[in-house]
Amino acid sequence: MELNGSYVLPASTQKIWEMLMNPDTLAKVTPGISRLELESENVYKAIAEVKIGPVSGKFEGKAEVLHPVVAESFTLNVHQNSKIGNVSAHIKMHLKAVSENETELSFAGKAHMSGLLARTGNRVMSGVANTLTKQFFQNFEDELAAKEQV
Amino acid sequence: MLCNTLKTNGFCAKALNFYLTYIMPKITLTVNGKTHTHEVEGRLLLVHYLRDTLGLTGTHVGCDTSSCGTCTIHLDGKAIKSCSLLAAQADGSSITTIEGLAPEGELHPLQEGFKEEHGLQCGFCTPGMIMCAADLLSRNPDPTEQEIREGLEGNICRCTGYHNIVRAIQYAAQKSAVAV
Amino acid sequence: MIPSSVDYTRASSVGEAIRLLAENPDAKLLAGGHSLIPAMKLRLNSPALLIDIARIAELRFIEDTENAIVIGAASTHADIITNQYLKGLTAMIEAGELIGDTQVRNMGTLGGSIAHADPSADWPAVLLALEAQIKVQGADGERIIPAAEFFTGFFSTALDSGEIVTEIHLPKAAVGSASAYRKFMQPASRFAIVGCAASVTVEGGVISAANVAFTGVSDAAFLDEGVASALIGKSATLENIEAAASAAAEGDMHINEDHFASQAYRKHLAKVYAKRALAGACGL
Amino acid sequence: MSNKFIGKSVKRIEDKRFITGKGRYTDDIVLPGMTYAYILRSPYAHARIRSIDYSAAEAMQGVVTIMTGEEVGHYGVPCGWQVNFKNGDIMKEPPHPLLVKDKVRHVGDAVAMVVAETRELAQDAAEAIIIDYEVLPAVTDASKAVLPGAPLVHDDVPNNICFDWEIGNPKAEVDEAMASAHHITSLDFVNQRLSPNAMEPRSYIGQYDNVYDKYTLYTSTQNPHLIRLLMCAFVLGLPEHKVRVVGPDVGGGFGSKIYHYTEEALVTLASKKIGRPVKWTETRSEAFQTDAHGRDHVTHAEMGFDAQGNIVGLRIKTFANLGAYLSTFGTAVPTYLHGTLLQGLYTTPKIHLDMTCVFTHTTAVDAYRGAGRPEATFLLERLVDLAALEMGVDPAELRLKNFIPAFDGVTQPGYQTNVALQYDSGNYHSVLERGLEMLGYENFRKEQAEAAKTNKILGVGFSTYIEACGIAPSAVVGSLGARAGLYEVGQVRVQPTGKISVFTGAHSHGQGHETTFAQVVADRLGIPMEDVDIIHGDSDTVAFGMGTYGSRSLAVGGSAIVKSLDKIIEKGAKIAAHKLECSADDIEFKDGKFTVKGTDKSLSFGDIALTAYVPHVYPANLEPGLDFSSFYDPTNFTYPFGCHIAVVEIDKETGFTRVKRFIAVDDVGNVINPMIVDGQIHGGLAQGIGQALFEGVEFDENGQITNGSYMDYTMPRADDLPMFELDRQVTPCPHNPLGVKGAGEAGCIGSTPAVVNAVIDALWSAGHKVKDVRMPMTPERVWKAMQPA
Repeated sequence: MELNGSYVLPASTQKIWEMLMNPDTLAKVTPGISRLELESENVYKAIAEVKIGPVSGKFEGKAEVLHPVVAESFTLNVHQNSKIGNVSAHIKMHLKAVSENETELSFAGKAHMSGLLARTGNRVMSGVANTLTKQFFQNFEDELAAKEQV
Repeated sequence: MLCNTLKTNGFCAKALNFYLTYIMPKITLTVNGKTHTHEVEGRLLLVHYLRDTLGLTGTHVGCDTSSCGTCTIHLDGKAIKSCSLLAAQADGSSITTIEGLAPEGELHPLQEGFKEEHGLQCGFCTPGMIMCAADLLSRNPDPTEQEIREGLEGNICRCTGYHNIVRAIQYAAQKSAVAV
Repeated sequence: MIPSSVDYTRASSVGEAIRLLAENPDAKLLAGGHSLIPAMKLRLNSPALLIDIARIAELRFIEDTENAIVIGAASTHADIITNQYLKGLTAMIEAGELIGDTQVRNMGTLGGSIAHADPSADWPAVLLALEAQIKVQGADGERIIPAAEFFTGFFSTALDSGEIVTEIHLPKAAVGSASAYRKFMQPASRFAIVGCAASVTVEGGVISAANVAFTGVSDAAFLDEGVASALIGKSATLENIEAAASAAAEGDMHINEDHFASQAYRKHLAKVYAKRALAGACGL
Repeated sequence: MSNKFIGKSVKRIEDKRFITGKGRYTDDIVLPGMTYAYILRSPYAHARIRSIDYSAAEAMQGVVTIMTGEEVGHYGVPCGWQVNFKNGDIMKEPPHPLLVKDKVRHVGDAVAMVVAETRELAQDAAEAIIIDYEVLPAVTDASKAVLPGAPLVHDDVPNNICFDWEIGNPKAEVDEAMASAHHITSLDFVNQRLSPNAMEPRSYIGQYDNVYDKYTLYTSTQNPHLIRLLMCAFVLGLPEHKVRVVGPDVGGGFGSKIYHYTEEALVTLASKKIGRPVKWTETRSEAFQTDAHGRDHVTHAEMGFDAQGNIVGLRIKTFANLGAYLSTFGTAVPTYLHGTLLQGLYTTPKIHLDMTCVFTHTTAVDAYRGAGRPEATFLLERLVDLAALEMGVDPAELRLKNFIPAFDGVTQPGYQTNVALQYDSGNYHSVLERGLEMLGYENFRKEQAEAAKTNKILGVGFSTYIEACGIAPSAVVGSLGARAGLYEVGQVRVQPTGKISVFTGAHSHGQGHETTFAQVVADRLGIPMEDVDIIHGDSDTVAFGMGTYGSRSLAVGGSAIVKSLDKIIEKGAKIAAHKLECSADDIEFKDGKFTVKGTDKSLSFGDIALTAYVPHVYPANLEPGLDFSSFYDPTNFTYPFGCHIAVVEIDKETGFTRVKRFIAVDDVGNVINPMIVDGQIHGGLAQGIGQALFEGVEFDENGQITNGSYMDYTMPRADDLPMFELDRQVTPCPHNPLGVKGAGEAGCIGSTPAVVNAVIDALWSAGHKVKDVRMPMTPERVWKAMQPA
């Protein structure tokens, strides 16, 4: 499943970068992720609960930040296991300043499903990808707004 | 005393132990004219209740996704897929399976049609096909070929190419018309 | 294929169902069960409790009122396509007849289908085109949600977690208006790759009102304003319909893709099926 | 001998139990104390198992035992057919363990088996087993698996090549013929992978009896004896006489239930381990991952023609996908069942096939309805049809011009092909001519031109085929690498009252043996069909037989029964002669009576039967009893052939393609029961049309099956097909006593290219000159073919 998206967020690249590197914020904005725990440098234990339509699954696994270039880019490697199948995703994230207080956050990557998810999910996978992407940016925007208020 | 007896028979004790730890909903339903009452697990599918609890193995399971229609039965007179219904959902209902479609020793016009027109080969989809066709003929006693084909859209046959199934249903429709 | 362990209870009234739902956060409502039980068998979903609402009498009726046909949420697809009051709402009959198969139509319910909001289900497009009002009930009482606000996204609706769909109100067809539903099926599942519901009002040979709604095309069923607006004020000819239909599924939206249809093909099909549904509604 | 039943559409005897819900399939059987097994399978196509934690599962309620790779991984199922490399080396034959210990090689590879009190608890416990996998890259496409650097399925199989193989004329001769060609039609195509999808999922019950030290295996199989032999001698090392294999009613096979599957051995082992019966029934989801698939060829093919349109040469390079492990007959399908059919119906003087058989991280591939022969027919018929379009000649004319002339195999010799086989008898022109007549060819072309003015386009596609059926003889298949004989047993036991029990090693799973065989027996003995019972499917009851596949039951199994019937009549004549006081030579057996020729002195078959068992007045030196068993090993395959014609209609706006008409004229030799033969053809046509328009297993780049349920894998339903238009020609088989050739696969072999050719014809008629539309020809693929490039 292809994962692609880009969105302009109302904050500086530095601020966005910091939020992305903060496991608590990352857990909040990433759809489904309920907890991220630092295991070693740039490696997190991730717990996710995904509820989309008829599917509700508990996932457990790892998330890893690779090749971080501060305020520019990094790669996110995620591997999640569940009873209904496992998901591995490899996503490149890019930050680009649009203006002083605007950053275009874009990502491109692929997620691979196994087990039941792969076997029976074809009909809805493109919708899942799109929904997760939308949620990610929406959550990010909400989180930014919340930070503003504080 | 009972426990001691069971202990000597390891697997029975285990099965009993397992059974006692679940509290099961009780259901009462009429199947092929006979009333049954059983305690069942909440997750028990109707098809498994029919096959395993009642021993009515004419209703089959051919897929996991409510797609193939081999498990078709009548619930309160309408064709449904018994693999997509919990036994508990059928509580209080009247069910007809292939075994009860015609009185013992007699054939329903559809059963006769399937035999006369060679509407079956391996026979696995046949009970579901017949139960689905019975629903079709109850709604539309004189269907066209196209209506028959569309009426079977929920049932898959891998043997016959449907040609003779269509003819079997035409046979039954004609025979029923004559009878009326 | 067997579901994970689950408790089952049957609600005898809407009130009881709402109470049970409030008391059990891991509970799911079970109507016909034709979306939920297949998912549970695959263990894609493992609720702790199922609250069966299929036998609640107050939810299974079809009524002809002054302004609308009112359908109880637990009415099955088969109830709908055989009901005399709905004969005038052609899109409902045409769509209902194309849902699943005989067996599914005998069990599946209108309320269950729209609460589930599968992006390829047939009813949502029809309810949008016919400007249905959806009545829901929760602990705080009843409210009415227009179809256009009900389908909010991918498998998601405006329904709150403690609410139940109770009734669907379909405005009666005005003089000169007609509707149609056309569907390009996924050949295995028989879900819509593209389903289009069209409702058109023609006054003096000129289209005065039109709704065109799609299912299967995007995250959720949606009204295609581009097509509808291109029709208003035009005479109901095939040429005008074809021209308007070419605007279908354009603009900034996600287009689904799967084994059976790429985004480009699906978009193309949307235009073809908009044309066919509109032609059907206009009797062309 | 009478002619009361043979050739008549006698209604099927077996139907009664099926239409009343009284069929007895394996999953319907419940044994006292039975337990249920669930198999934990790999979610990955290629992964190393780092660790497995069974502790939580073992502690769960209702769990009886867990079988692991550590425990049974040293047992593996064998391949039944050895094929050698071109250079003479023996094919690579890596082990196929019952449960994997270290590395999984396809999605669905079995890792552990949980046995519990109920199937629910077995599945619950399996979900609690924790496996740590190291995921490895996978390869699923045979033509890519051979490339340098491709992930290896088995570490000791270089380039994933199981073997390479060739057949036909020397390559240089074919190259020379092609170089001289006036026109060459070339085509690259994929003959996609199919899932057989018998409606009954596989189901097995293992039962061990410690009093008699005896095992019973109930199995949804096409050949109980073969399973017993393979499991006893090659897997578990069990004494064969202590194992009974029963194949009860079986809900369709289409090849997928020929093979010895790991789960058969697993439930057998487990039943001994726990001392209770163990049942395993697969889910449809598992069926997609583990039932052997069919087809999966990647091919480049060229056919050369001279200026007059005569075929001068055929040159093919194919990569055949075998999957991750060798299935029982997986190696024979792309070779001896495929390469040997490339002569087709044509006089092609020079043929060469270069075949590479490849391991990939996918489900094993083996025989599926037609097995190698549909692939051969597809290749030939696509090339001929495309050549006709390219050369601007009529496709029917081009075929008629190149057909082998008719021969009966009796007064004229069989036809020796360039690819090893000798055809028995054939009249190829007649089936095509009859097909054209049924089509109304000239009218069709007018209709096609008319339709072009609408938003629908029409096309017609032809396909003419030959197949090799009645798989046998033993000496031939043995010399080609088969590790089993291919004959059949037929025992006829006359009971003292003259009633007949027939025991056959063939196995019916929809074919109607209980009726067809009874027709043959009743006519030969001149008795009513009710007096004949056909018994099959139980290794304790029936002598060693070879089962049902490759359209062989009647040609081989029926012939074995005829041999026994002949022995019974011969012995009966001796008994009759003694009683009627004449010489046995003077006895004539007709209409169920032994008569002294030229007199009215006779004894009924029943009288003779009773005398045989109450031998008070009886010939000296003759044993009592009337019970004969025969083994029939034919001298050649049989060669049915036919012509299939499809008419399709394509929606120009959507590419949606509907088969409007389907005409099939088949020649399957003599016909015992026309109704049953027609039914076999119908079913085959549906599956062949299914391949053309609907079916195909799809893998993603990681080896996941992405359409592994009936929500995505499309099979034809009733409203996808027309009524079929059938006719028949009869060219009897010259070398078996019934003159029959076999009809089980014909429909599936001829139909696929007919539909593809029809779509291509429609597209060309509308000005879209594409060579191929990849199967399955989904609406989107057809629509794309109509878009400007």
